[in-house]
Amino acid sequence: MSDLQTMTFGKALNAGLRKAMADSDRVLLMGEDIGRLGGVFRVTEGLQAEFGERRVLDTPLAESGIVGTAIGLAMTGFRPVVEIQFDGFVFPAFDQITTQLAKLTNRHEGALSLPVVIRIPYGGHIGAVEHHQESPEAYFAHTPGLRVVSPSTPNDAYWMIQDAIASKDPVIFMEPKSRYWPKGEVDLSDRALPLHASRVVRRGTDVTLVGHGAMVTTLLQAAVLAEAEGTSCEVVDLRSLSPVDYGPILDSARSTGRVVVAQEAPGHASVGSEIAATVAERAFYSLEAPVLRVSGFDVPFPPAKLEGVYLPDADRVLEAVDRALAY
Amino acid sequence: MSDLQTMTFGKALNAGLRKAMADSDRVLLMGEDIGRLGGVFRVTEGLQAEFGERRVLDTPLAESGIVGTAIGLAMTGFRPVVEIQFDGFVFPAFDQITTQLAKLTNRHEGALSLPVVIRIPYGGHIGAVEHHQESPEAYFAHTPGLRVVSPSTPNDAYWMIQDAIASKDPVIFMEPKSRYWPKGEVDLSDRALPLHASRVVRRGTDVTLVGHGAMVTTLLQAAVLAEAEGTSCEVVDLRSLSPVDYGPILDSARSTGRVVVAQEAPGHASVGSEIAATVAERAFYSLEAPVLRVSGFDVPFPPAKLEGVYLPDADRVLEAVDRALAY
Amino acid sequence: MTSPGASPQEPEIDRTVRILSADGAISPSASAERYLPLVEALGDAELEQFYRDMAVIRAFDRQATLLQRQGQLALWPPSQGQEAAQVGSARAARAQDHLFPSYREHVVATIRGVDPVDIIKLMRGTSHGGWDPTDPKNGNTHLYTLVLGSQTLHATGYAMGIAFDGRHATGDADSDEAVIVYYGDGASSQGDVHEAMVFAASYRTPQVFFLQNNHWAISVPVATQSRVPLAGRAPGYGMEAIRVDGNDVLASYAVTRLALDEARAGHGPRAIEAVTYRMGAHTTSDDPTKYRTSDEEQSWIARDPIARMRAYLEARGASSAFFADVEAEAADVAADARTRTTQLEAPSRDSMFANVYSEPHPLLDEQRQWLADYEASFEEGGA
Amino acid sequence: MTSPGASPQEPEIDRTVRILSADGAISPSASAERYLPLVEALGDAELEQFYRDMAVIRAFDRQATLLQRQGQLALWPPSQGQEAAQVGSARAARAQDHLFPSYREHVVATIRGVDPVDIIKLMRGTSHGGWDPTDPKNGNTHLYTLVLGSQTLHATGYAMGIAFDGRHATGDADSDEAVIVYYGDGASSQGDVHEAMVFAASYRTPQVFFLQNNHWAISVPVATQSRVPLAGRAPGYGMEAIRVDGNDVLASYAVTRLALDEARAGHGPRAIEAVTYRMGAHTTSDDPTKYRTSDEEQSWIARDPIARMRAYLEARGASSAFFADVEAEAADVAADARTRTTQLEAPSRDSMFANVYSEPHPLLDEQRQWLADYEASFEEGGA
Ligand SMILES: Cc1ncc(C[n+]2csc(CCOP(=O)(O)OP(=O)(O)O)c2C)c(N)n1
Ligand SMILES: Cc1ncc(C[n+]2csc(CCOP(=O)(O)OP(=O)(O)O)c2C)c(N)n1
Ligand SMILES: [Mg+2]
Ligand SMILES: [Mg+2]
Repeated sequence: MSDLQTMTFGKALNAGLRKAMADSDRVLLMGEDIGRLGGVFRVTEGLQAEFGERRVLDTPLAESGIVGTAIGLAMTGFRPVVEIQFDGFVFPAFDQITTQLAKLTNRHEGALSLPVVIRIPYGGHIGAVEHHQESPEAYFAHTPGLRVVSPSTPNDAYWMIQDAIASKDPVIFMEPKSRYWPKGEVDLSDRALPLHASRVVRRGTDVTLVGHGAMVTTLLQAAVLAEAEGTSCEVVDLRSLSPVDYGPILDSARSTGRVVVAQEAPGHASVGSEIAATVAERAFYSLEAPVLRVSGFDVPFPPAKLEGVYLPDADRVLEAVDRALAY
Repeated sequence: MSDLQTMTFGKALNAGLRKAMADSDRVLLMGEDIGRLGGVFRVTEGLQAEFGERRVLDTPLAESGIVGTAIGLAMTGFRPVVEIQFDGFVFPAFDQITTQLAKLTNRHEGALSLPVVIRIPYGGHIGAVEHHQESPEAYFAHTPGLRVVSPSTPNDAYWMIQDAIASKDPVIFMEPKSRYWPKGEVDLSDRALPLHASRVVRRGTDVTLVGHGAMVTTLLQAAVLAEAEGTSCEVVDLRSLSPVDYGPILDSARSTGRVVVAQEAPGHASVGSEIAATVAERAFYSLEAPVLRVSGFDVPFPPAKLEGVYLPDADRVLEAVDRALAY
Repeated sequence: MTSPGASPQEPEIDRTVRILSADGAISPSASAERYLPLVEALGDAELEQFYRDMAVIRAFDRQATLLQRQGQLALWPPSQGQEAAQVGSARAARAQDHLFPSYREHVVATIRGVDPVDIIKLMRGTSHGGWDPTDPKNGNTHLYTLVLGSQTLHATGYAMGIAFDGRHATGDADSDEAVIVYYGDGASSQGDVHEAMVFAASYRTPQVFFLQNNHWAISVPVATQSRVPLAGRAPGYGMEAIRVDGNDVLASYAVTRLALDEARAGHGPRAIEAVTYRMGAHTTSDDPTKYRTSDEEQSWIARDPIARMRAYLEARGASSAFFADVEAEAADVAADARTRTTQLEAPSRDSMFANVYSEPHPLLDEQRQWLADYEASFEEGGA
Repeated sequence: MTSPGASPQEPEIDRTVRILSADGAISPSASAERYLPLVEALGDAELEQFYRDMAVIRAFDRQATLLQRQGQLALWPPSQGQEAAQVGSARAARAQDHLFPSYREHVVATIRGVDPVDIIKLMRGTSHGGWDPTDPKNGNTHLYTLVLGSQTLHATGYAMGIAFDGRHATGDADSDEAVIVYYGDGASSQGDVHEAMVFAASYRTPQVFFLQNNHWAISVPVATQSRVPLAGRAPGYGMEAIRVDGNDVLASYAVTRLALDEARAGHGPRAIEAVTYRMGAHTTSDDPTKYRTSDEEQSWIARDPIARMRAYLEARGASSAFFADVEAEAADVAADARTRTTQLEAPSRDSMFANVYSEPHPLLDEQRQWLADYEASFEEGGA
């Protein structure tokens, strides 16, 4: 029997965190302002009151320190869930993430697991200042030893955060912050797909649209608009950026013969490049058109007043769809 | 009249640095052990003796500090050239590089240029311990605001380091450390190609091989071996990884119809992905086979005894050439 | 365990330099001795200017907060409560000095010549910068830096450059240069601040580290960053440190003046911890009632830096006309800021590409062109 | 300006804890007072063990250096000269304590039970680790960390975990846990070390920061990292700091013993700066004659920690049979290390993929399979 509840993505994350903390007292939350304040996005709201200051830590203000001590805590059996306040503030922790967190299981030849989750609210559409709207997922996806995932719906948020915490591996958990507020149905009784699985979220026959996080919403909008013009789009939600689950993507590419990959991040040497290259390679004989990419431009995320032109929207996706169809 | 001299890649860099320092007293070298010791690879040997402790700084041991103070020095009119001791030690400076160095010209709306060069010895083949054999170029290539280049010959080393220093933009200068010792001809009178240009280094008709840094040598070896088997390979040296100069690559791809992209770095979401995706898109109608990629595996660079299996060699390139020909 | 409550240690009376007491009387702490001559040298005009600075910029700051609430800005980090630390330190700097702010130094920036509306640009989302630090009219005020602590290294590098170029320690305080860098109690935990101090000490830079301990890093009390006064860190690098009452504009001025002048004279870097209070929210997105008591807020309202200076000036005999004049100027500045804010234009589409690099970049040229064509296609479609 | 010469400050006689003078006589510095009872409590067996540790591992260290010169290792960072600091601190740790080394702590690791040949694996290029810190036989010695300073944060996190789990401060020194982390004078400049101290102080971790100031970071003298003693940094975080003669094994032991016991008892973290000297090259790739004088080296040979302890033991009446026995053991250990090093096997191709993740990873499975097929194709081809 399914237990359906409607809630925002943010609340779903909160509920998932609460569940994980209730299930295991080894789960700790760490970060800046996540305790008394409940996080600047209120994702951890109420959790310190419920679980205490030992389980929800308002740490000193230093990201390398947070991730580095989370590693030490994981070594002694905790499962720390770190919140980075905004996408652009993960870089001070980059060394600990890439040279330590990602590599320690390997360095220990498997004798040690590092179950650390790093939650990063990311992406644009919120009109914020510099460093607050970026999409840094490619840096992590390129780093062996990390898993990188990004939910796009409240249901996935609820289940994927629990799966990320349950995973023995370090998981970079990218939260599309523009999706925090919209609501959706969460099935509290029925587990979502496994953490690494991609998923077809809309069936279609002419063009395959691939994306992750907030972009999935844009792709679905584009699919609706395309339908009105007589084009049937299939939409694949990546969910996991490392590893990428190519099965559903390739099946779709082979059936439609046309693929558009979209993301908010700058395109150069990105996750979008990887997916385009791999689809072009593995679906070579099926493609009627080159795999086309729609990305943020290769510039720093611009001042908020320009985010509308910077961020790919449904129209930019449709422009690529049209180009794909024109081949 | 050309002035040809035979020297190692390392000496060519040294000569290029010396020339740049002699040409402008605003050029400063900064790093760990680059002064009295001349750097662990001796690239800066003799420069402190020649130019003094104010021009060649043995800094305190802190990479973020080195890059961060280099930014400040650049703001007051210096042109700092930073040495990162090894590829794997650039990450403590990653925040200063991505959130500051890469963005400051943009933040200043063009009122300020940031002519900082960051030299990073990178790549494998030297049998060293962890963090000493990595290829982190994708992290920088993905970052708007940086230029990323990698010379593959002594002549390019000599000229590109000077061009990098002369550039008003921040340049990540990737030095393929396994190439430090082999010698080549340097033309001291005739400037090489511009910094961002890619170059066809061997003509061929059947398959195009694309790579950068030490991989260019491997590709040339592969081309010789292929020739013996009757396959004619064209080899393109990327030289610049951001921006990529696609002209010569696409011309070659369109003429051969088959492309193999090779690199030492892990493949997932990498520079190789970018090039494969772009060639597949822009040379769509010319390709007889998918663009194939040969990369390091998506694992941390392994212990030295395994680097031989980890690093793509001429055989692995040829395996891809054979696959490309089999389409 | 994490945060021992919301009420951090009080400034220690004797070791913290204070000249004006909370009620505006001159009552120097023991440690203030050496600074008194600097304060005594200040004339009416200067003292009144200090007050004017604080009052006018507070009015602007309130206006900006209001503008944000009315949807005109994305965000505003109020400087209210920190005016004395900022006026004292900024007025202590000499014309040739360079200032590296964090993101709450509206008072500092304005005093140095930055148009307050240029600060608003950043918060309105029309620019990531807002002014040109290389333009003399901005008084060598560098841009705001949002990644906490990063600017401390830029300041140190800049000061190294001054030293390398022999632009300090010539003995002429009117041309010798120095640098002052601002950061907060929260930022003090960042590794970059440590590395900046290591480099500053190693290169004996002409530089002052100016920490505004406003007791809070968003919702986290300073006690989480340190159980002992933050000023105590600098001596570990061989740097002299001074703790000052940051709500006392006279002490803030004198302490900074001396530290900058010593640094410019070649005596090496100095560190100042100005103990103050963020009277408002962290930013307009923040709700301080979630993490601090109104008792605490009240206790700091009682130590308001502007009221304190006003009491002092009144006792010295400043005229009510003077205060009326300041009030009028404050109202004008605020009104002008409002008008000009609503007139700020969105940046051009091309500006997104124009300044990423200083030299030509074919990839960006292509993307710029693509976007122009793409947008033009709609105009045609629409026409 | 950058580095004021190769001769950094001498340990200040009074503030640096020293018990054994360079000629092996007991002559405590003023600051050594409180540590004397700890030293007096040591019996012959323990004192001889200290000597044995130092001498045996020096022989191993020399053997490893030789193995490198003969092409058997990629690299070797010699521990020679730092034996007293390492033996003293490692013998001070209790069985339940956790040790986080940097990469030169061969003495520490060996004392705790790590097979010296396991250390060699890292330097021979057959492993990035070498031993399993979770296996009790390795005495809670964590892996070497090559990215300077990183391990200080892991240690602090580990110590936070001890505190959160109530595994310290129960009053039972035989079960209460503590952590000791090793790092160098060069590493002390890294931001991570600062952040580790901030967190340690904030969470009052049961932890000792053990800095081996061996005067050099490769070619850079400690004076470039700091113009004042590095021990001076810790008090800025509210942490007690002790400077000790790191070539005096008795002082190193006593100071660490007390610091660890205080930390385990719940008195918060402690910092120790052990003043010592790297007698050999930085690593076998390094040539110290490029940057330091032989006078300097000679002056430290005169302060050799092993000679000093030997003189002390001899004066106490240790037998020549004892020294002969140690020498024989040292020769055995070195010879055994040589034999077993040359037998070390290269890791398997599959191990490259096996331990990157703890859970299945389809992308890596595919790549592993590809490589297996690819290599098999040569075998077929060759057959
Ligand atoms: C590296 C980094 N991490 C996190 C943030 C988000 N953030 C912005 S302000 C702030 C608190 C800063 O406190 P403090 O340094 O005391 O300055 P104050 O706001 O009190 O002026 C935080 C956590 C940031 N800007 N940069
Ligand atoms: C982050 C980082 N930067 C640079 C290096 C290269 N490196 C290895 S050892 C060393 C010097 C370390 O000096 P110190 O901390 O004093 O330790 P010691 O070698 O003297 O034991 C350097 C620069 C490194 N390992 N990590
Ligand atoms: Mg603050
Ligand atoms: Mg050292």
